[in-house]
Amino acid sequence: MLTLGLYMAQRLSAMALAPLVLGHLAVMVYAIQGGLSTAEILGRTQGSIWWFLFYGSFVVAVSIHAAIGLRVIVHEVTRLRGPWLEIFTYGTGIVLLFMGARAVSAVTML
Amino acid sequence: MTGMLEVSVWRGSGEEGAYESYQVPARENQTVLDVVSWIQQSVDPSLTYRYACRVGMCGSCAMMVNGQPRWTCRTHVKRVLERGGLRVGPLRNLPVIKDLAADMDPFFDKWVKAGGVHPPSRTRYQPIQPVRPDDPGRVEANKAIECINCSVCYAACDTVTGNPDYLGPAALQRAWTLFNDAKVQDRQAILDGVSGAGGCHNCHSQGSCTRFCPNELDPLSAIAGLKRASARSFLKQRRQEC
Amino acid sequence: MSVKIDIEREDTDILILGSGGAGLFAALHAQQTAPAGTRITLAVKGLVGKCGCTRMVQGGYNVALGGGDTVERHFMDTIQGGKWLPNQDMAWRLSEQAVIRIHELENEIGCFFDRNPDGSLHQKAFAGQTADRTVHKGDLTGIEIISRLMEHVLARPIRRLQEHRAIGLVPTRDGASLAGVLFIDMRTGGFRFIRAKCVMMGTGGGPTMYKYHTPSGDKTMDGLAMALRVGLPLRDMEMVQFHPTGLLAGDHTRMTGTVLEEGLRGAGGQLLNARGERFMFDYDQRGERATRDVVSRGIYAEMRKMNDPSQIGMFISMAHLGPENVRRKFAGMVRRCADSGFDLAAGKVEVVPTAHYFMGGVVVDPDTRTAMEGLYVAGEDAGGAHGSNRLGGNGVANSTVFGGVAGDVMGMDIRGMGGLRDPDEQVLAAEIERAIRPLSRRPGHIQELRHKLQEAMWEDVGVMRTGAGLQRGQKRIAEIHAELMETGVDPSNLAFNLTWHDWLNMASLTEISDVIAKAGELRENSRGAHFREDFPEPGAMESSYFTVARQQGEDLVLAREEVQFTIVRPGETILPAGEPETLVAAQ
Amino acid sequence: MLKPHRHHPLWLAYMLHRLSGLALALFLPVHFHVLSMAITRPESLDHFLSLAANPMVKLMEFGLVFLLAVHFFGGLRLLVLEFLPWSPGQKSLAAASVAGAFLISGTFLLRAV
Ligand SMILES: Cc1cc2nc3c(=O)[nH]c(=O)nc-3n(C[C@H](O)[C@H](O)[C@H](O)COP(=O)(O)OP(=O)(O)OC[C@H]3O[C@@H](n4cnc5c(N)ncnc54)[C@H](O)[C@@H]3O)c2cc1C
Ligand code: HEM
Ligand code: SF4
Ligand code: F3S
Ligand code: FES
Repeated sequence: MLTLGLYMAQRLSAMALAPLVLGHLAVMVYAIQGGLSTAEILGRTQGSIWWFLFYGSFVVAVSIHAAIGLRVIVHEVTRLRGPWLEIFTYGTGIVLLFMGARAVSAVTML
Repeated sequence: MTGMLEVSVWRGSGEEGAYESYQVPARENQTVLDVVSWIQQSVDPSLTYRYACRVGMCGSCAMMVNGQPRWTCRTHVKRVLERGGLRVGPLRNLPVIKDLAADMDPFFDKWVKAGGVHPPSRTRYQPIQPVRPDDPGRVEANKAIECINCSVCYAACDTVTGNPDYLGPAALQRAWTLFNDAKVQDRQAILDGVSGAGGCHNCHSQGSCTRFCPNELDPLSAIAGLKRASARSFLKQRRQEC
Repeated sequence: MSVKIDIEREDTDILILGSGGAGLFAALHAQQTAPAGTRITLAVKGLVGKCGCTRMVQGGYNVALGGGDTVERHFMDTIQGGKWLPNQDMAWRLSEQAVIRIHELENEIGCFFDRNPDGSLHQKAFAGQTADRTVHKGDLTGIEIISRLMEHVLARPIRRLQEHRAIGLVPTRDGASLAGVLFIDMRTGGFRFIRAKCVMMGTGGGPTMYKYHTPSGDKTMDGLAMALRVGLPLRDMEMVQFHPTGLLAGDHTRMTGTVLEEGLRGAGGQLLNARGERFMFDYDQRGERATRDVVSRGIYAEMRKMNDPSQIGMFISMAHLGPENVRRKFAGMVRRCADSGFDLAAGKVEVVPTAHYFMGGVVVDPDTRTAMEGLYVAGEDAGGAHGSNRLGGNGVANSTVFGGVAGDVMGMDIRGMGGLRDPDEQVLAAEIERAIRPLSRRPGHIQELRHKLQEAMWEDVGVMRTGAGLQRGQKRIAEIHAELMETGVDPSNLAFNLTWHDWLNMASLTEISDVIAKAGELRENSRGAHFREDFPEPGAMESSYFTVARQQGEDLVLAREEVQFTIVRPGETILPAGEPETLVAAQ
Repeated sequence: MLKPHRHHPLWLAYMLHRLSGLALALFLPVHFHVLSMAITRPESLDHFLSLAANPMVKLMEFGLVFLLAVHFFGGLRLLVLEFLPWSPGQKSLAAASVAGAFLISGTFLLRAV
């Protein structure tokens, strides 16, 4: 159940995600190839404003994107609609945002 | 072709019913509609189905044939036969009235709801608007002009199944045609009409509409066009507000 | 008998039967013209806009839009095409109003018709026209017209009764006015009687009593049969138009009889007999390009000459024009044939003349009024506009023009009408009795009877007729009718019972078939679509008559009536002196 | 069994996109949770990451990256289809996205082992 606004939010967040996902994959490949340990990775990311912005925007975009995506699936599969569907959407988004924020802060802050 | 066809046909009204089997003589030139008609005329007079033009112009005769939506008056049996048999049911995604006849009202209600009615641009006392046939809008609008509102695409689309508000491919394609029609003045109204809860943005590009349209029309692309146009107008409006 | 009869009764102000060009236009115009608050109901045998023949129109819509063409020229072509039988005031109204109607279709309804490169409407010429006059949308003109009209009707507060079959016009006790219409709600099998101040009948005739026919399956002469039963006069009932090239694919398929378009012959398609020879030049110097009636008779005569039961029809062959070329130019037709298993582009396809259009109908005035107050008739149900032959492109013009006229006239007339009228309950009861007759009889094979009727009509009341044949035809029809009256339908479930409706279809078809045969016998000359081998001459134009049939008690009474040349007399023209005979460049 | 009206590439692409999106969305909270352990309980994160040497886990990781790649290319395909003036090569686009997904995840797997 998508209106134009939700649609735009989902598609724009997807567009934002595209380079971020590529970036993340690159980091992973680099990390694994280099055989970096957790501490080594964290050593590079923690305290870096750039990594904070990178993963921060990833979390924001993915929360919006996934929450709306799940909303659609839930509506079409369970026929959930009305206020409960809104609660589900915003709830999912907020939970993802919150957990994502915790992860980002863990990885990028001191 | 000789011998018998093994045909199972949905019998029942409303939600209730079951498939029943019939033996139908096979013929050289025979459409699925002929098979269904033969059953009604020769063995089971109570069988209900719908047809009118019998040449693919009215869109009354669509049914599920071996699980796929088709116009039955122009579906040659040979093309769809599976292991010597056919399974014929009422169109998906619509309420069943009886046996093979579906209630098409929801389909047409959505057609109107999607704004599928041409808003008058001039009166009958004014000259007819000149439109060049190679005008790009006209070329685009022409693509869907053969739609016979048969509901085959509507029956094929799983988004319609999951999302009862979804206007569906045919109605949205009609809106896209109007959007491109040089005679229509208020384009924005058309976009607004397809941007609500059941609007074009719910389409997942499943493409079953385009795959099954018997007239080889392409609602998938038409809907993509609506998405593109509405996204553009969305961004433009935002920019103006800023 | 276990059938319980309930009649649901309800009222409306304006009631419209049928959703072809006539019905839909009547609904829209009535809504525009009638006082606010007028209740309008549209009742139709199928789904709104999806049944009837207007949707099946391929070639297009005749309208004079300048460029040398004039309303006068359109009128003259119509009169000449109809061999001086048309009601001239109706033909004039048709030619004149088509101009407004086409503007309405484009500007208000939203139809789009094909354009010339400069953006103006494209027009072409059908056989029998002296100007490029036919407006079209590819070769699917009807889909464009009906789909657009349907949208407007669906979007308006017009009550829709779909799959409601009208079975009887019910007059008032004195028989002078119409009280309402009796229906079967096909989905439930129940009866519904609807009173209305004005009723427009646009059920579209449809000569489907012939072995080969083009119209949609829902058209079975119900309207004319109903009109006959309430005593209304029907005119030109012998005039059945055959299209020369109907697909022949066997008795067991509904594809048989469907039309292979006229343009195939126009583009150079050849008609071949079983030996592979062209034969049309034996019958007419224009060969395959002669008019519909001539080609139909040519094919029919050749079929008779061959007289080979295993090889019924003739063949249309396009391959010499280059299969690729044909495939491109006639994409729709090639695809349709391919769906039925025939290769039109490279092979040859077997064809027969096929009953296409019915010129006869209820006698009306140019305002669509009938002899019965409150009843209006438009479209193929109305007689008079075409006379003995309808020009290609005049059919849809006729239904849309007069449908609109009916809507306007009803919208005005209703202002002066009192309340709803009460029905003659005896007629109502008799109509119900008639409809449930088969339910108390032993079920039989209705399809077999239909085949018999179709054979009889094809053989004895068909393309070429004789007095003896027409009499034999009447006898056969009477026998079939009698057999039908003793054939039953299983009454256990009447909901959407197609077999019951097949029976009712047959009842209408036999009633009207009889009128066709009798009117054919009465016309002792050959005009337009009617050809008598025993009277091959057209007769003097000056003393032209048309036939009128009406039911009086048990008897069908037929008479000849003189044509009134209200606008132009035979041998004269209303075109200004010096106008060229034709504006169509010779092919 | 797949219903007959779904037997075509575009529908399959749609379902693949949906399943991958769903799986990713379900995995995401887990992923976030594991990462946030970095500050709260660093030793368990280390323990967790050391598991990564395990072939089973490798396979799962491959699956995850595969899903991401599938969804990524599927998403790009949809964005192209919806936002760019449209060309009829949709089926090849669908196929190309799956191929691309294999390519990426394959390299990932090769690099990882
Ligand atoms: C294949 C084909 C091609 C044609 N091509 C052309 C062309 O190119 N140009 C042209 O000018 N003309 C053409 N014609 C003729 C043209 O279609 C008709 O003249 C015209 O459309 C008739 O319109 P109508 O509104 O009177 O009837 P229709 O459009 O036939 O509508 C009749 C309506 O009445 C309904 N009805 C019937 N019985 C009942 C009942 N008992 N109760 C309630 N409703 C009932 C039907 O279901 C239908 O809705 C063609 C006809 C055919 C068959
Ligand atoms: C990693 C994070 C991602 C997650 C968790 C995620 C999740 C989802 C979910 C659950 C859906 C709903 C699926 C459906 O409606 O069938 C979805 C849809 C979508 N995703 Fe993603 N996605 C992610 C990344 C991306 C990326 C990177 C792109 C773009 C390149 C993208 C593009 C899309 C698009 C276009 C849709 C709409 C599909 C449709 O309407 O059918 N997604 N996503
Ligand atoms: S788009 Fe095709 S399938 Fe859909 S209603 Fe129109 S003709 Fe039928
Ligand atoms: S099948 Fe349905 S999801 Fe969209 S592309 Fe067609 S409308
Ligand atoms: S009967 Fe009209 S489309 Fe099949």
